[in-house]
Amino acid sequence: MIGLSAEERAEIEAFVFREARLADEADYAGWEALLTDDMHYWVPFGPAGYEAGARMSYINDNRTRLATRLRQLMTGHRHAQTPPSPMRRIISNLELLERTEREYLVAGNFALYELSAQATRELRLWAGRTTWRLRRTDDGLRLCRKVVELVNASEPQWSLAFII
Amino acid sequence: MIGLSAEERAEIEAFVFREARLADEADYAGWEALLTDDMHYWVPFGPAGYEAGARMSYINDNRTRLATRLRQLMTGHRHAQTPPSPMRRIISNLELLERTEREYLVAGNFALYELSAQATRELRLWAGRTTWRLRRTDDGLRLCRKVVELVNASEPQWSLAFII
Amino acid sequence: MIGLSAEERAEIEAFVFREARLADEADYAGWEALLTDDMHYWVPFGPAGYEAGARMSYINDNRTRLATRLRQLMTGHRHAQTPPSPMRRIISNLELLERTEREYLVAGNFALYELSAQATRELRLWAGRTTWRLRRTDDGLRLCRKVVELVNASEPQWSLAFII
Amino acid sequence: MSATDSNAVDYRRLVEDRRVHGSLYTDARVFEDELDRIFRRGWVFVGHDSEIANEGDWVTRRLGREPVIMVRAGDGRVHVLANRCAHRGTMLCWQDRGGGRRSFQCSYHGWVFGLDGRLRSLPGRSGFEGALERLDLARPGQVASYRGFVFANQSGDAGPLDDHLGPAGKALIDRALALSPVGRLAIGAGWVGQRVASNWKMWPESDNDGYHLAIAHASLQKAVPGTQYEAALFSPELDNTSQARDHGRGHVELELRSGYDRELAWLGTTRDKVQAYADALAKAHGREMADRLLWDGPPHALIFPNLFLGEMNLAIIQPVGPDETIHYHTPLLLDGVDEALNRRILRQSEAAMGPASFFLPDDAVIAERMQQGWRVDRATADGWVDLGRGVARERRDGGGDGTGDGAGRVGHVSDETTNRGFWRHYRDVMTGRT
Amino acid sequence: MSATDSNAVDYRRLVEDRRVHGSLYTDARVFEDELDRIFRRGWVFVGHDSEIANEGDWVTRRLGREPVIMVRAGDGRVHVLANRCAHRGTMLCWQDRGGGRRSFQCSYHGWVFGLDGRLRSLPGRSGFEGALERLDLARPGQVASYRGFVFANQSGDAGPLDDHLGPAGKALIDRALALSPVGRLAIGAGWVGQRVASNWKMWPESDNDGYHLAIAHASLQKAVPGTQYEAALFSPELDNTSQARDHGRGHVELELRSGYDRELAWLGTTRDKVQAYADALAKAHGREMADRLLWDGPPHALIFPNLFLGEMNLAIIQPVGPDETIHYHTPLLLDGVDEALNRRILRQSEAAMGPASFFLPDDAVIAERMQQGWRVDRATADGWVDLGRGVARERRDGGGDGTGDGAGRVGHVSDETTNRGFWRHYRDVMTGRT
Amino acid sequence: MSATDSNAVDYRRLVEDRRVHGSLYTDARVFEDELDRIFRRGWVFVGHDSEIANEGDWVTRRLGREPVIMVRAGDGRVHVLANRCAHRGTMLCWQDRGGGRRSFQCSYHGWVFGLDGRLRSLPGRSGFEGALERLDLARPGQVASYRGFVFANQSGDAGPLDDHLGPAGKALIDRALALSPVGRLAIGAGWVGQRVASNWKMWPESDNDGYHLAIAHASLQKAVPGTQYEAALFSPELDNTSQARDHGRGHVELELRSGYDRELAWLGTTRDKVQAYADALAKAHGREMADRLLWDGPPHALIFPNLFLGEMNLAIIQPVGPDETIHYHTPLLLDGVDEALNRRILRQSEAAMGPASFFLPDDAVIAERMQQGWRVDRATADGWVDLGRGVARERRDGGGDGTGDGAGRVGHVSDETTNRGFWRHYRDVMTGRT
Ligand code: FES
Ligand code: FES
Ligand code: FES
Ligand SMILES: [Fe+3]
Ligand SMILES: [Fe+3]
Ligand SMILES: [Fe+3]
Repeated sequence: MIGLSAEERAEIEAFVFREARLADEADYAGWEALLTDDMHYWVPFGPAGYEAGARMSYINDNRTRLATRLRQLMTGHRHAQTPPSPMRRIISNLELLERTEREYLVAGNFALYELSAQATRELRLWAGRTTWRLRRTDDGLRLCRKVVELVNASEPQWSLAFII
Repeated sequence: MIGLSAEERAEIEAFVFREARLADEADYAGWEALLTDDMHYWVPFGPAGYEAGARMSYINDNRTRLATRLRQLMTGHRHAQTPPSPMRRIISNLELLERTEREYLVAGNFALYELSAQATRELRLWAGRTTWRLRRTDDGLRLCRKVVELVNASEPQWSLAFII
Repeated sequence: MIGLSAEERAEIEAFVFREARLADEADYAGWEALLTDDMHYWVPFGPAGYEAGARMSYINDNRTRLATRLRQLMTGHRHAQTPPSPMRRIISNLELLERTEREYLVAGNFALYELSAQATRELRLWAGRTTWRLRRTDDGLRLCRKVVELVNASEPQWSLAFII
Repeated sequence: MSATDSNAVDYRRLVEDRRVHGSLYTDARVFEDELDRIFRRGWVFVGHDSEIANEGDWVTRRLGREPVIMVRAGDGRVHVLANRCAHRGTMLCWQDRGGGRRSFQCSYHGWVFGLDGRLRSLPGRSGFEGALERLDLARPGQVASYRGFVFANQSGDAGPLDDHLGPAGKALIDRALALSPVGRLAIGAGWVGQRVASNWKMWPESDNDGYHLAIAHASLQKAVPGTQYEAALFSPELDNTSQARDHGRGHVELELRSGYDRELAWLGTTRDKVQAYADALAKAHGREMADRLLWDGPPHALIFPNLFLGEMNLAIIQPVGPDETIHYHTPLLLDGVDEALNRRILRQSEAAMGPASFFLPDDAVIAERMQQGWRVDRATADGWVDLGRGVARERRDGGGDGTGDGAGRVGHVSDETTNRGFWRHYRDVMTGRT
Repeated sequence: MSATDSNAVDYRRLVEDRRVHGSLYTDARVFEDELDRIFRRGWVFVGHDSEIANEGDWVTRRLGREPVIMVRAGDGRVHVLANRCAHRGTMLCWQDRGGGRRSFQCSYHGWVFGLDGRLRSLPGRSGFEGALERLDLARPGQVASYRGFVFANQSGDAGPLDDHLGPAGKALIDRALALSPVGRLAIGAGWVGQRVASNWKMWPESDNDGYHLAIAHASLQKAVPGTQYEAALFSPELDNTSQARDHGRGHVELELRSGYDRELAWLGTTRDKVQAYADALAKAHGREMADRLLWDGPPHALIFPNLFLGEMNLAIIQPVGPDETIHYHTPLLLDGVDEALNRRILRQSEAAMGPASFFLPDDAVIAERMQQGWRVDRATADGWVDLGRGVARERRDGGGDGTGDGAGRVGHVSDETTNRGFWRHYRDVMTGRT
Repeated sequence: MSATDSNAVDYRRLVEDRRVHGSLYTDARVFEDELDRIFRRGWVFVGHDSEIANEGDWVTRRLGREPVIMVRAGDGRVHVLANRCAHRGTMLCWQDRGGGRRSFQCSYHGWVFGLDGRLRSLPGRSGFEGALERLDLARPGQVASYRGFVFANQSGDAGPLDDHLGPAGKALIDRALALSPVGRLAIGAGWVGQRVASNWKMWPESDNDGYHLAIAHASLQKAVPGTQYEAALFSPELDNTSQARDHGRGHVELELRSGYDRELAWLGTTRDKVQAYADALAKAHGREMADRLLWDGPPHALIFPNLFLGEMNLAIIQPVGPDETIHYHTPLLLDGVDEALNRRILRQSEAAMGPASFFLPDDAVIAERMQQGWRVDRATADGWVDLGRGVARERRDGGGDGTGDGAGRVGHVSDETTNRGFWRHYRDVMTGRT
């Protein structure tokens, strides 16, 4: 990522990879600890070229709804993720889109491989582009916005009950 | 990539990721602007261990034929890419193979996920290894050769009407 | 990877990518040259949360058995890899888990695309997480442990006769 | 000429009053029969005409597996056309929706069809003698609509839509539309699809199953106490006054209104938050009726076979194969209300349905577990689905709106009155008794 | 014993003179019938013997779905052998091609077969008494070739290849070979495969459809003005003097030579650029004939069912399933010409065919749209493909080379004379009338 | 009501004494017949009861394609239960194994079943009148075990397990258990699955094929000289004294003990390395018998149709589809021995079987090449698998343990006595002659 010091770059990559690992490993509490209070988590239905809330999205979570989502997962009764899907996501092509005093806007491509362990036990693929808005806080970097555009966002999707 | 300064490394990665993004987003004009006049674009049929032109290739474009390819895409009537396939490519394992005064030879692996949006609307996978020859020009880095070896280059392929 | 100098980081990435390339290209001798004498190569059956040897694993090779594995491949009569599968593996999300005086423990995610060229000629996917223990020796970095956890390690697998 | 002439499936034997055989979910021949008898020879829901509000607006759908276009023509009429060129069958529209069309041009030889399906022009006219009417786009044998809900019947011999909907079916639709002060919908936020590795019939069943919430949706109840379902569905069996209804003709309902403990529970809000809407309803229907509507809310019901009136959602159940289904949904947006209300409905829809919602993925994994469970040999002796719950306490009833035709049955909301109603009609259809 | 004995498909009903039913593209039973009646009981193209120029050269192919090896034996003879060991059926060659073989050894128990398919040796001979001829490799019932084009018929009762090709089929091949000063081909640049999610029959059709270019290939015409097709195919209907031909026996042709506006249009060049070649042709055939050849160029025609003589390409149409086909092609390289000319032909081939070419992907997406459009129930009343274009102006004709057998028909290049010819023969074959 | 009533497959014609038709590996109707006649109406191996040592331990399996649970109940009894809820069929266990269960609760409506399959409780009891026995979990018609090996027969009319195993089958199992000083197994290291794109029948064949080692496993022989197979299988035909046995009832064996050149070859070790074990065996069986056991080692045999006693491994052959099989294996861990010995057995198992082992992947690729080779039309004349090897030198024999029933045959270890035995029984089963 151009426009960053080697330290910043390493720090941002480390954050993004940690965020990915916590999500992959269904460490919901650990993942939630990365978020700011104004976190916005958006998985648009089609490309992100519209106002979330004006049309349907797969996910359009403000911090409150996201808290609910994680609470539901942590009940242990979320059948769609019982057991949690073993999964790993590849994150690549990281680019710095924009930086401000306190924030970095970073984008990259991903491919996520999920074993749908709850019934069919098939390996499922999720692929697309993620945009992270990271904010520098006193506790270090935090995530304040995550937008995930699926390559096949226009098509019907398998259950997306995990954190993508 | 060993043998590069942190700046060079960041610059090369940024170039490769931008090249990928422009291709993913069907920004043909933007992509064409990255090329030198002696650009060679080669997708061999099987491994690249032969002289392009002596045997069949999927793509063996000199600058002229590549211009035609992009022009055809830009007519808006290229049914095979109407609409352009939503796609994202993962680029990884970047290695510097060789450097000269003005050029860098860089290789990496890729996986490209394409939604064949024109008819079947299935997600298709393209995977292999790409070699980029980058030249430093007065306008910064430019692409003078791109070779894409598909893992399954020996097998029949779905339509490859986009920029891989 | 945080906690590493830019040089170390470049060196480790270069090693990991070279290791991947040698395996992808079925250069068994070249790959073997990267190993220490106490190399342990483990592909657990399910997550790596158990003592190798106490339960079944897909692969649980000490240096001797690994030598046998490579010797078998090099006989040229290993039908399951005749010809060797064309393949490329994506390695990403590299994280430094731990470092000691002489060793680095590095983890990352992978997706490997294999053309099963010996019979079905289908493209097969292998995805998961790899952990490398690298040791600094007089000949530079060497691999002393490789653990490969497949996302679908709980499921039946196609033949895994290559180096993953 | 159907693929199932030989060793025909004996539906009388496989569908009993209190149980059905599991192979009905997995047998490929059953699936082919269903495409023919239910989705081709019967009425199926296509879409709502508010999805194509303006001339040249179009959406694509599948009737069973056959692709069609629903389009608004210049004269304002809605047409349902085969989505394949009349020349060689090339698909004309390969996206979900679009607008501003004056015609459809085929990408193969360039034939141009009007929005009414008429062949307008073709290159090289002199290659054809005589008139070309025979080359207009094909269309279903019957297309009809009720209050904007467009239905089609491919074979053309399914009888009038009126008879298929019946008074109860129409009453259910009326109840949904009554929630709009102007009696109209404004569908158009997009149909989100959930893919499921299950047979399609799990969905008419589970969408209208009042028995599963406390277990299947326990995580939701724990994470979000106080939803509208708290009183109407989660509450203990004997406190719960909601009802399961079989309206006949395969139309079944979970009647929640009788189980609600407050008005506007179905909208997850209170009157002060939506005062303008309440006033508009009162203006339109009179205060008393408005109060009732604010209490009752929308229906929760199946219009056989593929339309689910899911409270403030519409859902389409789309068979793909014996082992695969798509459950599409879109919010029931209302005409004549302020945008804020529709945004609330949309947000509620995002929470309730779709692959990342708080409800549907749990139903989906259960449907997939059923599909896995029914990997059985068709001759398996014990391969039966039990439908007996509530048989004893079920009552005959004219239907929830006094509009019934005597075929109606009503039971406790947790009883399988709905499933029995679905399967009774299914058997009639599959054995040609309709 | 075929999988389609019961509820047999009625091809007479589904294939009319002016239209055919869409289910023929999607019905799995039709596909099985075709594998049996067309690809097993009929003659199919295997390959050209110049692909295996030297002893021990081999290529693999599929006849329908059955794997075979075409190999050059020591005596120079070409053998077509089942690609499965005579012991337990293990595939012997799993790559596309190879050379330098003296024999084939099976990887299971090590039996060794000669290049002529004879069992040469096996481990543990004493386990077998008597002679082992019965354990030679299987081979098709008939194998025959015409000027290096090797054809096979699995069942062995398809009659002589001569009758299948007929004078017109042979004349088409002759025209291709005439372009070589020595009358020979040098095939061997590799067969590139395009996968398509369509039925195989879209390809005999679209490869020989003169009606679709201006629309389906509009982008090519825009991007590359002045190709050979400008005059011969893109030009306005009534200026265009190219012809569509039905030679009978399913062999059909787009005769472009009559539509060309210059010599060497088919090679996209002019005489001065290929003077040596022109001279060689004159030397071989005399100037007059050479001039004609330089104008006419190669044929554009189908040899039923799977060989497309695609001007300077050969193509094989390989059925995979009802919904999947592979369209293989290789450049028509000539023997007795300089390498520069063959490189030109190869570059032209890369541009015209294959998954990344300027033409074929557009045909492929259209074929896939047809396949999507034909997701129909076999009983669908309106599911018909129209073949009527040009019926009225079509003329009887002995065939383009005066070699015809009276079965020939000729029409305007944009007419469906070719498709009608394909389907007429298809019906004969599928109903056993051949 | 099976999917194959019409145009039934003629097994008498396809299975001859010395050859079988290749379509038996690829025909989808054959696969359906097999699921019914072999895997539903016959006895199949489910698992070993030492896998579920404690109350509440369970594993999941498939009988043919039907999912079942094998569970240890409180009274110590082993139950085999349908893995689908008795209400609507929802799968109850979706993982391979587990423990500490007191009951199974369904995720759909929360019904609770005991470890014995009895319905224990359900929410909303008042929705049901009367007793609910009919709602216990389904179970196979017959379940029986021999020395911990649990078998099931779905249809319930396969006759006693004793008759299926016969004296020879039981003797094979006895020989495996005799290797434990206490006569018990301790299975539980996990079943590793190898997926193969082949039909299931390649595995009963190749697992017991003594003819293929020198070629198919040449790389192993080269890389690891001196394995137990050196003398018993790799050695030249006429030096080799191992035997191939057909015990009747489809049970076949490669008897290696007669070919071993030293004791403990089967464990790849020598007595001094496992002295404690040798002593324990002597203590249990007496020295003479112990010595014999240390020489003989475990059996290498198939218990028809799906259990492979693979020396120090157990393997289950799991059909998935005509073109897909899973070959599961687990080490034959012994009770009453020190952990070191079982670790040795486990390491040996990792080397021999599984997708990354030194043997099985080569068998797998060969099976996949066979499957590719048998992409044939069912009517293909020459599509036969030869089974003739050793017919002439094969002897009648009562079975390797003097326990035979006269049906036994014995031949050279490299002869197809085993394959002929498998197919002879297969034909009997498929034609109802059992
Ligand atoms: S197929 Fe549509 S115009 Fe010919
Ligand atoms: S299968 Fe070919 S040698 Fe046995
Ligand atoms: S399906 Fe199991 S409790 Fe209803
Ligand atoms: Fe639900
Ligand atoms: Fe074309
Ligand atoms: Fe073997």
